[in-house]
Amino acid sequence: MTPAGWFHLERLPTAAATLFFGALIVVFVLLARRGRPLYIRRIAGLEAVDEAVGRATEMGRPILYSAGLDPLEEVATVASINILGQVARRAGEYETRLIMPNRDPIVMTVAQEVVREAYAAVGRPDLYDPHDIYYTTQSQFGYAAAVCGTMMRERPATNFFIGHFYAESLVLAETGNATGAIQIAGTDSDSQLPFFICACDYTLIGEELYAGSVYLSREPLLLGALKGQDLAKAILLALLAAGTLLAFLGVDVRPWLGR
Amino acid sequence: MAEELGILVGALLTLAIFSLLYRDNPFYRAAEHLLVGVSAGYYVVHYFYAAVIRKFTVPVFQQGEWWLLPGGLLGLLIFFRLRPRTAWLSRYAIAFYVAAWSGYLIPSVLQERVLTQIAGTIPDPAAAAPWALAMSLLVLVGVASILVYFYFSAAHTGALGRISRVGILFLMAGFGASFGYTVMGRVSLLIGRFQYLFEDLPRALGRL
Amino acid sequence: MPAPLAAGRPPRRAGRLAALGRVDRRWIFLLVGASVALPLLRPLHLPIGTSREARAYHAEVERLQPGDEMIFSFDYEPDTMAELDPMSLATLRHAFSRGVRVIALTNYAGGPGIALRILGQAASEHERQYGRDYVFLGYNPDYSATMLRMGESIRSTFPTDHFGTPSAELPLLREVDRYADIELLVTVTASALAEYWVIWAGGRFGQRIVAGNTAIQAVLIYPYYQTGQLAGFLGGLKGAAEYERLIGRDGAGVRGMDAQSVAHLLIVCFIVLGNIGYFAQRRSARAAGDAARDGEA
Amino acid sequence: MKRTGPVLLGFVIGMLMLVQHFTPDRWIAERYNNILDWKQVVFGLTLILGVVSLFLYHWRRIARREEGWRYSLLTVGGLAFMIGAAILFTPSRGPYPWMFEHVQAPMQSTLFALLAFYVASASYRAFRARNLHAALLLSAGVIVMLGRVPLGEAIGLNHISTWILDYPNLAAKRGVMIGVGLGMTATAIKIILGIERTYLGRGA
Repeated sequence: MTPAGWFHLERLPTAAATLFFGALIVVFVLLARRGRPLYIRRIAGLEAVDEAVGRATEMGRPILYSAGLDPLEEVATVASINILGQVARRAGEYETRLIMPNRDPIVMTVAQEVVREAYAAVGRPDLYDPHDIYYTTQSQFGYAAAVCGTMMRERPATNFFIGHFYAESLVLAETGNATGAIQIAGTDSDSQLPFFICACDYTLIGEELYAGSVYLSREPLLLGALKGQDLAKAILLALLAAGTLLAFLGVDVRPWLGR
Repeated sequence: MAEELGILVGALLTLAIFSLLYRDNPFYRAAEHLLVGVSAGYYVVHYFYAAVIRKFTVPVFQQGEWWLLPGGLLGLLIFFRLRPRTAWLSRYAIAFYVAAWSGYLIPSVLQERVLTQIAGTIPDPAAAAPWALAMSLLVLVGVASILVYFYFSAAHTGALGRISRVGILFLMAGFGASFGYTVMGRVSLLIGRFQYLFEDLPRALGRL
Repeated sequence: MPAPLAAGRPPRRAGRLAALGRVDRRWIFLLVGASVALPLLRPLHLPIGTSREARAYHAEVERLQPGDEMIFSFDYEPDTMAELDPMSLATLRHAFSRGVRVIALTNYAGGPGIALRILGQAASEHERQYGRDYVFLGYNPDYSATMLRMGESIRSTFPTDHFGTPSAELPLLREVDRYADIELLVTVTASALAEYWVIWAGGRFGQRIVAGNTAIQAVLIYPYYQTGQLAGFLGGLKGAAEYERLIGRDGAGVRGMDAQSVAHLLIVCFIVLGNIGYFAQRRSARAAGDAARDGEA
Repeated sequence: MKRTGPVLLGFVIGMLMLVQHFTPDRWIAERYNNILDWKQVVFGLTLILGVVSLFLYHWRRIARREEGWRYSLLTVGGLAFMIGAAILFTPSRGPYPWMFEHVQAPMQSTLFALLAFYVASASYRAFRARNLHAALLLSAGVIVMLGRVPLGEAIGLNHISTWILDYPNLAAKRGVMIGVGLGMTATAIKIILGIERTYLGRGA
């Protein structure tokens, strides 16, 4: 049997990329699991967390945290929960109240757990109040209205909007702006990012959100995958450079990249 | 008659939703809850027809395609989710679904979203026009500097820091375009509703 | 995105410009309503230019010969009808007027109601016959599996049409059964489905594709157009208006363009005014800070 | 059985779908088609489960007379009416399509039209050029907004907006697209190999 009989020869570049990238991810996940120290740079946006929590403490007002609309299975929600842990630790240290309205009951349960553990970790389990992390409603705009209502009543000094957001993003950011809160946002939703960037003081953009969560949690699975992707990006950059150079020498490498 | 009456009902419900702009009120809330129920009812009928009747009972029992049976049984496992004690059974259905999707996603996404995009960024050696070449170099610089911006394995200092600062400028221009288009989309949806109220409604009232 | 926090947050000092910022938003709502309503009631008839992407989309449909087949996917729900219905209607009018045969479907459960209305209108205008000139396959769950499966067999993917007639009994589907038999695929969508048609139908099966998109999605698909993975596209209501002009038959897209222009101008004014207030406030806050420091010295 | 079983099933199915991309082998192609068909059935049933959960949620609210339970009556009523109408009159005529056309469609589209008002008010009250990046974003946004409508075309802004969309925007979207593409692929690889299990729910 000829190779063409059992293999699509024209898909060779895709096959090579799949094998190579797959190996990259597996190797780095294994390394991370074995505890090999893998470097990730500090994510600038996270430095603002301490400052923002400190400001709420000074003003004697609470912090508001929203993890977006998506269920727990989504990457952005998982990332948000990781960052929530960090925010809650700071809030515990500074004895600042943390309020979190939820759209998904499962996300709510997990968030309660995370906040309780964070308070306990900094020696302030007494601060934890499950009523501050509550369920609102499934409805998209119903949720937005509930969060806005909380902002108007409680006047939080700092708002965190971290997770996957949809069209309600600008309603939240605008209300927060009107109450004079510092706002820190982070989302992987491309169409909502512009609104957060213009209406919030600090915004984690797309992959920065994931990287930020990995930076904080050091979860080996996420860490390994992030490193694998990083190396892939470096290789793609090299490919771009080499391809461009060859193009100027009159060699067209584009057909080698498949399709 | 039913058509004209329908447009009148639609217009009243449109106004009930718009009333939220003044303030949250019972009309809005009632309309919103009605919408959730009616649309769920509409969807479930289509889901049932599409998934159960057309993709299952018709082919299996009328056209004799018995090999569809395992899919149906696997799908039914999903309903064990409703009870916490049996929820683990539904994992088989979810694992099947998610893994199948993952399997065919890998090569296609690597090719179409990564390799083909890289190929499209490398300048065409045959292109002679200086403007076209300059612009393809601009795109090259943009794509490369954004890849550097989202590279997390090295501190963004020195040359890397400078390149990533170029990347963020491209990102912002792109987000600006998204901003403009998003505003455009929202305005169009409002235009649609006003066309309904100003064009369709008077026409229907005239016929009543 | 590094930015000093302090710069974003001036102490709140009441100035005349700052008072502008506290205006009740319901006044803003009223102005927006007026900016859309008035041009609809009294049109300005501003001239409408066409973009290169829209001309490419038009050329793809124009290229088809009588008897050629097109797949048309209504990939949206009622929430974005305002932007997308005009595109769907114009495309089907164009296709039917050229004698192109249409295989329609939808990847959203909210789609059949929309598809039936628009197909019905376009088909009756051009006296097309169901089953011979066009078919409606209805909604199938799981878009990616649908897109991939259609490359192997449309009849297996849709054992019956939307109305329950076995697909094998529809004359049009007896002649064509996979992408290889189809000249052009059109998706009109409010989600990332244009991208997925490109990935599954385009990438794997080499199907030629054009897309009608909501404005929000259109901005994301420029990379696919540049590489040729997408042969043309329409973006938002403006895209619909351009296409209506290209086929010489004005519709809701063209009628909405004046309102679109005026509303955009109003929103730009809001952004500019809001920022003038913001910078004035920031400057007065800085001046107050300087004065306080002078006092201490 | 509770953990390993699903992961093992996922590995076999995922690998088959992956390998299939590269081989014209008939046997694999037929299994691939089977799996695609099953997947649609499974997905359709998952959607039905979603509606069942929604019903149960509102039903509980009514049964326990929770705050706002009367609104939940409307939801459950609307749901029951639509299903009843489809059974009694078939989905293609009578009250079922009528409700879609005149109740669901107008409300769904109006809900999103509200955003035109919100975006305008946020433009005035919240969208600030608070730093260089936001300033660049807003300027590009304003040019595109005006350049894509007849008013801006009349003053030649369409040329600048087309340039922004064709080059800087293209580069930005592509840069993000490549990164996200790698991320999606990495997740998919981890799922097939069973190292990523969060999607199976807690305790998996």
